[in-house]
Order: sequence, then C-alpha cells, then structure tokens
Amino acid sequence: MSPVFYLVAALTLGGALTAVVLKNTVHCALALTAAFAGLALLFLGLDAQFAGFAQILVYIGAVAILVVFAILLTRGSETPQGSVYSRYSISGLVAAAAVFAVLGWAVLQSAHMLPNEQAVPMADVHDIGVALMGRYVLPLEILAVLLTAATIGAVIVALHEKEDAK
Amino acid sequence: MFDTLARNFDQIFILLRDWLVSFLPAGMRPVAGIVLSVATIVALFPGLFALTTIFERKGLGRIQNRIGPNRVGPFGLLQPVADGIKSLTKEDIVPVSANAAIHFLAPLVLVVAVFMGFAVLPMGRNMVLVDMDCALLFYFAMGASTELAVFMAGWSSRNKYSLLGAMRAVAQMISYEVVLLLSSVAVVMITGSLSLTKIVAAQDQYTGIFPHWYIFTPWGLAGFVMYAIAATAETNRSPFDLPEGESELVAGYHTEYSGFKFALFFLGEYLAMFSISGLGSTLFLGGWSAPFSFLQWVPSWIWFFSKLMLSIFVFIWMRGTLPRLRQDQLMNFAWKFVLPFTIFNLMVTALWRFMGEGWLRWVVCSALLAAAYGIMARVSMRREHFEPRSYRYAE
Amino acid sequence: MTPLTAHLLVAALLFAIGLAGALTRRNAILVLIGIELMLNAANLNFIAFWRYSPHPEALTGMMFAIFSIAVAAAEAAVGLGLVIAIHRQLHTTDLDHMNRMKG
Amino acid sequence: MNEQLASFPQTMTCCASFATRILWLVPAVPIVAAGIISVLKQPKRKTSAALAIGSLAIALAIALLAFGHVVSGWLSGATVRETVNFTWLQFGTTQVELGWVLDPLAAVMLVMVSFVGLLIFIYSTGYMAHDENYTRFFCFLSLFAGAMLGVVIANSLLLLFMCWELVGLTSYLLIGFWYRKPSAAAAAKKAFLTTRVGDVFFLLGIVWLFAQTGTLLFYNNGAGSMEHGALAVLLAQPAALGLTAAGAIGLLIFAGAAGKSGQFPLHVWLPDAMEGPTPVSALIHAATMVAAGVYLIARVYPLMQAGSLAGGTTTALTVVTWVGAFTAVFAALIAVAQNDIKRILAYSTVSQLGYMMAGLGMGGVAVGMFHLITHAFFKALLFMGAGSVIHGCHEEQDIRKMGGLKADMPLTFLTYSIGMLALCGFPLFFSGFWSKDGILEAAQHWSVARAPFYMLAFGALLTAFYMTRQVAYVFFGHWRGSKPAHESPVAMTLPLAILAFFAMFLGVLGTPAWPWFRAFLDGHAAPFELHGFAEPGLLLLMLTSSAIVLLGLGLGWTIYGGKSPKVTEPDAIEKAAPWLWAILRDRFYVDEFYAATVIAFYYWWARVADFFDRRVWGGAVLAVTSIFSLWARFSRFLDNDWVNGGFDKTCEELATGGGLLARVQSGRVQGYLRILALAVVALAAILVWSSRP
Repeated sequence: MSPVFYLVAALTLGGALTAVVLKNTVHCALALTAAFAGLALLFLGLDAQFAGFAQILVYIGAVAILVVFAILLTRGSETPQGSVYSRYSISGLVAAAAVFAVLGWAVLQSAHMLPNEQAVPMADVHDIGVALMGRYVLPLEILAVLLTAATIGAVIVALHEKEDAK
Repeated sequence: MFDTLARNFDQIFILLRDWLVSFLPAGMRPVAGIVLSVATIVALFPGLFALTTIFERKGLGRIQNRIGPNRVGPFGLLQPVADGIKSLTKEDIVPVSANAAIHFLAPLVLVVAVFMGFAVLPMGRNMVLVDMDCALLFYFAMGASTELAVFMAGWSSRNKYSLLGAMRAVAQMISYEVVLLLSSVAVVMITGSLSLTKIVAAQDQYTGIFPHWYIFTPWGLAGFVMYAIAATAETNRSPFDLPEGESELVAGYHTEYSGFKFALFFLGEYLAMFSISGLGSTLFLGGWSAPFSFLQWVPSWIWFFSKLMLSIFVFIWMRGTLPRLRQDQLMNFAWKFVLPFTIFNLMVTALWRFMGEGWLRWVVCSALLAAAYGIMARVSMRREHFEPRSYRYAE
Repeated sequence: MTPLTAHLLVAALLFAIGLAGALTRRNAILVLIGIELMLNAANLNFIAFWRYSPHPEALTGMMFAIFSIAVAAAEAAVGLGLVIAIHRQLHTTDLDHMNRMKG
Repeated sequence: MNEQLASFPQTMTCCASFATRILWLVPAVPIVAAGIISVLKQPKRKTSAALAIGSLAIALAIALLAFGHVVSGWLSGATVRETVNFTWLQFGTTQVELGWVLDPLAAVMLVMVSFVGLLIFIYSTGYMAHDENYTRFFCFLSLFAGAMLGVVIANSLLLLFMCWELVGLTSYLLIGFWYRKPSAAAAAKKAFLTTRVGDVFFLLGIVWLFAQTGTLLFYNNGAGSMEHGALAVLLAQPAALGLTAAGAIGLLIFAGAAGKSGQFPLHVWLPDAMEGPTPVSALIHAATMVAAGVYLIARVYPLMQAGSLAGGTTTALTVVTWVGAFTAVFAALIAVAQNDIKRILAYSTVSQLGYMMAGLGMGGVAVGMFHLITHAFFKALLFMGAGSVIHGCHEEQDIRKMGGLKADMPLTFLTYSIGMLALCGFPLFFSGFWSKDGILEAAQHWSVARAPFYMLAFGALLTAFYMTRQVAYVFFGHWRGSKPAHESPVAMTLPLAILAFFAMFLGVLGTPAWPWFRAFLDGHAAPFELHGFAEPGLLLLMLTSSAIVLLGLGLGWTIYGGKSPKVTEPDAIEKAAPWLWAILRDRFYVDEFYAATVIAFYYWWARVADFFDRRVWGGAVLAVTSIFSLWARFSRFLDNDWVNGGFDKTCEELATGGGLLARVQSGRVQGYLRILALAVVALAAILVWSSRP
C-alpha cells in the first residue's frame, strides 16, 4: 500500500473522529468536510474520478453547507456548556466498538478470498452516462422522484407555519 | 512557411516548456513540465489580476465621469503595485474573539480552490494543464468548495456583519450554482462529453467563415445569458454584490480581514471572475477557437485571453451601470425566473438534439424559448409591482 | 494486506466512528453527521469492491455509490429540515429531550 | 367491444383490405361520441348535437368507403366477403371468437343505416330543440347508432347478440325518454320485456349453435357456422318434430328476429313504442332497429336455407313466410281503424316488416332486403313527416283533430304524400312499388302454397286504403284543431326532401329490367335488358298490383276524401259495421288476450309465491329463529358466567405484559439505533461464523 493511501486514510479517519468528538458544532461540521474531502481523495485513488468529484460537489458543496445552515438556524454555533454526550454514551460506544470488531473480523476472515490487484478499470464518464440512461434508467427516474419529494418535504417541514406565528 | 510559423506561434508556450524541460534528466521531465505550467498559471493570473484592478478602476472612473487613479506611474499604471506593497506591509489584525485557525484557513482555502479551477481550462490548443475526462465536474466541485471558505471566513471572525455577509454569500452562491450547472449541462448534452477540450473541439468547426459556437444556437444563446447572470452572482459581482454591500454590512464576510489575508480574498474574487469567464467562453464562445475561419492563423491563446478580457470588461461595465438588488429580489429572481427558464432551456436543448439537422429545429427552438421567456417574464412582472415607492426612514 | 482489505478496514473504522457519533452525541445535527459518515463508509465499500471486482465494466458498485450519494443528499435535506422543525417546536436539538413518543 | 378490438390487433386476420380493417371504426366512433356526450354538461346542446352528427358523418364516410370497396370488387366479378376475426375468450380448448365482416349485405345495410341515421339526427336537432334533455337524447341516439352499426358489421352471432341487446337497451331508453309520462314508461317496459321473450329463444339458438358447431362466427374462411362444414354437421343432427338441428336453430333465431321486428305474436310492443319522440320512432321503430330482425334472418339465411331441396324451401323458411304474411294482413287491418297518426304508421311498419319476412321466406335475401332498404327510406320519411305534422300542430297526434294541412305546411304535405305513395306502392315511379312487386312475384312463384300471395295482395290493398284515409284526414278537409298549424324549420324539412328523393328513385335499383340490387347481393353481373319484363306473368302481376293499389287509393278517397268529420262524429266504417270497427280499433284484443292469459298467469303466480313466502317459508323461518334465540339465551349464559371470567383475566395479564414491554419503547432515537447496531453485530457474527471456511 502506498503511503499516499495511508495519508489520505489518516486524513479521512482523523476528520471523522474530530467531527464526532469536538465540542463546538461548527468545528464538527468543518472537520466533517475534511473527512469528506479525504473520502473523495480515496475515491480518486480507486480510479473513480466521477464518484470522487461527485462526492466533493454533493457533500462539500451541498451537505456540509446544509449542515452549517442547520447549525446556525438552531443556534448551535456557540460552544455548549455541560456534556455534549448523551446519558447512554458508554453503551453507544460499546455498540460501535462491537460493530467495528465484527466488521473487521469479517473482513480479515474473508481476506484470503478477496480478489487481489486488478487492472485499472476503464470507467469514463461516457460509460457511466450510458449505464445511467440505459440499464439504470429506472432507478435514476425513481431517484429523481425521491429527490423531488425530499426537497418539497424538507421545505414544507422547515417552513414557518403561519398559525403558530400568530 | 507562413503556416508553420503560425503553428509554431500558436504552440509557442508548449514548445517553450518542452525546450526548458529538455535540459533536465528524462526521469523528472513530466513532473517538471507540470510544475512549470502550474508556476506559469500561478504567476500569470495574479498578474492579470493586477492589470484588471487598474483597468477596472479607470473604467469605473470613465463611467462615473471621473479620471480614476492617475498618480502612480504613467497614467497611474503602477497603481496595483503600490496597492500590493501597501497590503503586504499592513498589519494583519485578527479579532480577539475570532476563531484563529479557521480565520487563518479561510482565505487560503478560497484561493486554492479557485486556482484549482484553472487546472482544467483549455487556454489554447493543447494548452490545458490536466485534460481530465470529467473536467467540468471537477471545475464545479472546486467552485462548490469555495462557498465553504466564504462561510469559514464569515463565521470565524465573530462579527454579525461578517456572518450575515457570509450567509448571504453562501445562500446566493448555492442558489446560482444550480443555474450555473444546469446551463452548462445543456452544452454537455449537445457535446456528449464533460471534457472541456472536447467541448472546445466540438465548437472549433466552421460553416463558410462562421464558427460553430454554441452561443449562435437558440438554446446556446439562452444558456449563455443564464450562465452570465449566474456567473455574476456566483462571483458576488455587482448587481449581485449584496454579500459585501458596503452600505449594509460593512464589507461582508471579509470585514474582519486586513492586510495580506484581505488581499488574498480580493485576489480570490478576481481569480474566480477570470476562471468563470474562461469557463463561460470555453462552453459557449468556442474557447480558444477563432471567430472567423480566415482568422485561424492568429494563435489560439490570444483568442482565449481576448474573450476572457472581453467578458471581464462586461463585468466591469455592469458594475458601473446596474444598481444593487435586494436580497429577496435576488432569491426570487434565482428560483422563480432563472432556474425554471434554465430547466426549460434544457428541454429545448434535448429537443434540438433529437430533431436532427435542418432549419425546422431552429424555428421551433427559438419560438419555444421566446414564448417561454415572454410568459415567464410577464408572470414575474405581475408579481412585482412598479409604482413609485416612498421610502420611510427612522422606524 | 491487499489494497481491498485496507480499504474495507478503513471503511469499517469510518462506519464505526460514524456509529459512535450517532450513538453518543446529544445534538441531533451531530447524529445526522454520524449517519452521513456511515453512509460514506458504505460508499467507500461500494467503490472499493467495484475497483477490485473481476468485472468492473459492469459499473455496479459505481452506480450504487452514485445513487447512494444522491440518496444521502436527500436524507440530509430531510433530516436537517426535521431538526429545524423540531427546534422550532421544542427550542432544543438535544435528543435526550426528544422522547415524547415513549410507550 | 371496440376497446377489445383495439387490444387484439395481433390476432386479426391479415388478409382483409384496408376498408375492412378499419370497419370497426363505424360503430366505434358513434359509441365513443356517446360516451363523450354522456359526460357533457346539460346546457352543452350545440356540442352534443355536433358530436353526434359529426360522429355519424364519419361513420357514413367509412361506410361509403367500404361500400365502394365492395362495389369495385363486385364490378371486377368477385363477391367480396372479407372478415376480421379474433379470439375474445379462451377457456380450455374452446375459444369464443368475435369478428366483423364486410360483404354486399353488410355494406348496403351500413350505408342505409348511417345515411338515414344522419338525416334523422339532423332532423332531431330541429324536433327536440325545445327539450331540456337534449344532450341525453343525443347521447342515446348515437349510442343506438353505434350499436345498430355493430349489429350490421358483426361476423359473430355473439357479437351480433351483444349489439342486439345494446340496441334493445337504447330502444328502451328512448321509448321511455319522456319517462315522466307514465304511458311512456309503461311502453318502454313493455317493449323491453316483449323483445326479451324473443331474445331468450334467440340466445337458446345461439347456445345450441355453439354447442353443435363450436363456433359462432358466420364466415371464417370455411370454418364458420354459415359455411358448408358446420351446416352439414347441423343437418346431420336431428332434433324434435322431424326438424334438423339447423331448422330448429333457425326457428329459435327467427323467434328473436320476430321479437325485434314485431312479428305477429310479439308485435304488441311496437305500436306502444310510439310514445317515444318521433325521430326515435322514425329511426329505431321504422327504419333500422325493427329491420334488424329481417337483417338477422338475411344474415343467417344459409342456415335457414340449409337442407332445402333444389328450388324448394325448408320448415324454417315456411314458418317465416306464414308468420310474415299473416302479420302483414293482420297489422294492416288494425291500421285501418287507428286515429293516432303515429300508431297508424306503426302498424303499417309492422305489416311492412311482415312483407319483408315473407319476402325473405319466399324469394330469398335480395327480395326481402330490397324491401327493407326502400321501406327504411319511405317509412323514415313518413315518420318524420308525421313528426313535422305533430310539431306543427303543437304536439297533437289525433288525426281527427287535424285537417287541411296541405295549405299550412306545403313542403311537409308534398314529401309526406310522396312517402305515402311509395308505401302504397304506387306504380312505376315509387320505390315501394318495385320492392313490393318483387315480393309479390316471389309469392306467386312459391311452391308451397298460394295463400300468402293473396294475403299479401290484400295487405297491399289495405295499405293503400288506410294511408289514403290518414292523408285525407290530415291534409285535406278543413282545420279542426285549436291553434293554427305552422310549417316546421328547415332542419326538419330538408331531411324530408332528401328522403323523399330517395323514396322515389331508389326503386331504379330493383326493377326487373335492371335487377342491380339482387345481382349485387347475389354477386353476379347486372345486365340491363328490357326483356326482363318479358318474363311470363310478370307484366300481368305488375298490372294486378297496380290495379290493387289504385283500387285501395280510390276506395280510401271515396270514403274519406274531401269531407272532414267532427272529432266526436264516428268514423265512416264505424257507421257501416260497428262490431268490425270495434275489433279493429281494439287491435283484435291481442293485448287484452295477453293481459288475460300471460300477465294474469304471472299475477296469479306472484300471489302464489307471496302466499308461500308469508305462510310456508315465513313459518319455517319463524321456527328457526325461535330455536336460535333459545340457543342464544343459553350461550349468553355461558358467555357471562364462564367465558368472560377467564377472558377478562387473560386480558388483564396481557395489559400488564404490554405495559412491561412498552418500557422498551423509550422514545429515544439513539436507543433504537443502539439496538439496531447490536442486532447488526449479531447477524453479521452469525453470517461470518457460518460462512467460515
């Protein structure tokens, strides 16, 4: 494994970790974007250019901003007093650890049957476009509907009701 | 003889690079080549920036019936140098309550992200840093990450004006980024590729003496107009410069910045302007291709940069001419007029794509677009009501 | 350790971190952040499997990743919208106080 | 029906020509129009009328196209018979097929129906102008038109039966169109039920046919039920009373036809059907629907004819002939003594239908069908003329309250008298003459008996007589009504003129000199030679029939001409022979007879059933209920004291258990998430463990 991979992985995991542990919510969001950037780099390292840039565009360009907006709209930007961890955080940690243990175990168990180095696959945007418009057109359409519904739903949910305004 | 001369002149930078690189051992040539080109870009555009500032100030002066800077150097041409020295030597103030790390990172992220955008712009025949397969996507990814920098700047400096400015900027950029993307998607639909070089190549053909620029098609024209609007908003230029509206919130998200960091923001803004104009001319104005077939002997990079400067001039012109919008007007304009029209334009583009050659598609598409524009303009006009307003102060 | 294994391990760790975040933080927004991380871990797996699969030209993993990116965007939008709405009702984003629907 | 056609394109036989392939549009278009009109709002009169008329015009256009196709085929010396069949249902190995056919018969009928229908639609726009249910009317009309055209093009007895019933329904709806009038409602019911009687037999015939031959298609290049294979099977199959299955089925089908076209035992509904609006009477109860029975017989003629010796006849045809001839005279007699202008026409329709039946029975398809076509035109003309008269006399229908209208409504008078002369069969210039003449000729040559010939001749005499009487009453003499009459709008008179034209000159197609029609139907060339008249006895026959007609006219004129009796004053015949008049006026007491027998029987039967209900079954039910109530008391006791106790206890236990379980429902998102995570761990662990190498 190349040192680049380790660097990027470290960046990703570090970003994720900080995003989870920091006290200040905005810092968490920014760390999250770091994690996203790292992921995008990982994707690029896996020769998935399209996915990588889509990752940047969607997550850093949209989701992160969205999170930040939400934070500011919910007055969460200033550092809270008292514990930021919920009452049952210990058991949560345990559960997470268990999950990681099992996943890691599974990966190592199956390590020998995983395929080794493969030739770099040719996946240029054209192929992806053809696949999207061809084999995967139905999922694409459904996804479009889903996104529309989600957008409208989000707007309606976050909308100020005039009744309780009065 | 003349042709070869022209061709060499056209490729002069490439040749120059290869010549310079050729002194190095073969192993490090590619790397060195890239480094060289990066260095060129990094050196070139700030220079252009400096040129543009004086250009803008003088132009605005003319428009506002002033002379503009004329003290430093001949005709004040050295003004930018003086400015640079000033901003470098000024003290770098960081507010006490500011969030130092983020406050420091913001301008860097901004400038870096903006510089990344230039990596995929073909500035001439064969003159592109990385000929990526999904260059356009890359460009927009980079453009998207500038918003974050803006937010970091505004939030970290603990100042309500900055925060407001940042929020405005981010909201505006997100809203208009959608339009920017969709209007470019039209081009992608026609070219069938996200690669900018392919897009330019597709426009570098001629019928008679006239080029196949996309702006000369109905959907292309509409798309370009939409793109121009969105670009102006994306770069926070007047009339969309609310985020740094001096009259309302002192200077927006970089109120708390001074000295070099401020200069970086300034630089970033102009670089964004350059790159977005570059992209615009690449998408719609045929990039580095010549406007007439008999002018092809003129080097391609000259065309690219002249188009770039032309659009910069338009930017300045608009700044000198148009008043600033109100926030709600801005948003309504984005979501209720520009976006729907762009989407409609997408459909028209699809129609164009599938109607096949012939005069018919010209008529149909133009008619459709004209009708759509008329209707939507009328509708939005009905929503606005233009009677003389009386402003009340002090309440 | 083969690159695929390495990527899978990274993904697993990322997933665990996200889960831990989602399980331990009070702030609803941070729970959402954790969930986003988990989704991304899944994406990483998809891409990795696509890259090292015997038939990458089928693009299955890639497609899955792209779709899940889009879905994640929708999920984030709705989730944050909900958080904002709840904040307007309860004036808090603390999940420990959001337990009205207890049996 | 047509929706199904649309959904079965792949199973259509490809050999059909374009005209045939689009033939299904002919019924489809009006039916669709009806559907659209049915959802229109009440005030959309113009739209609905335009829709109906337009749709029928399209139908007419297609019909003409098909007709042209057939004619061209015929001119090139081939009998066109193209079918489009498709499987409708399939259960097991047997499959029910539907389809439509284009042959000379269908083509002629198509053109007639759609053309007359179109004229009547236009006429209705004027006649119904003041009715508030205008749109409903046109909805029903075009539904009827579609169904009728469906009957015409049907190539499957089943499809024909569907459309047949649809036609019956629309007829019911339209007779009862003014359902607020109790008489109209009653008439509608009567028509519906009476025709049902026939249809039951018809359905029996269909089922039997299907059982025997396994197909209901008429023509299916060799495999149809009207073609040799099936007919041979039917002939081989003996039925009761020395009939072959073919004959029996033929009779059953004829029963249906008789019901529809008011042959003797089942004719009672047709006169009452005149309660409907006049255009309806003209379209349904004179021109098209009642002719459907005749058309049906013509359609299944091969079946009727099956097993006949050379030139000879079959039982079925004999029955058809006798019934037809009897009905002709019978109805004509009644018509003499009616005073309602429309009833007279109705009875004359019945008798004319009798003529057609007799013609079919004796002379073959061409004779009967020719009279059908000509009759359709002049009877429609007469009805619409009557309608115009009624309209002009402010909804007055009693001819004794009219008179002297030839001055007030000249155009109506002119056309009406043309129609009347055509109906009487006035020599040479009127279509009726030629068609009726064909029938008489056939009757003359009939091998079985001479009686029908005399009956029909007598019928002709009567026809001339009562028509003269009617015209004398209505148009001559002086006005006896209250308000003065007025001429009708052009929308009504124009169709009259057109129809009058056809009523006069349609006969040209059927003169012995140039028997185009017969040739066309039978599919051989039609030369023009004058010595067609020179057949033995033909001229003599023509002379006799003309003499009869003139005699009838003269008789009528001498009795009723010129003078205009009071409303109260008894009729001329009544003065002469009251008893005869009474019998005729009361329609031979057929209705009364039915009332005394069938209906009385039903009443009695109903009473019996009622008695059984009340007493016998009622008692039984009472007993059962009492038993059950006793049982219920007992079980209530069980419930209260035994079951409930234990059950309540169980419920309490459940409730407490639920309370305990509800603790798990902490309402904390993260709690659920945690449990999910643990579950994932467990599952994944199991999975990996089980798939361990």
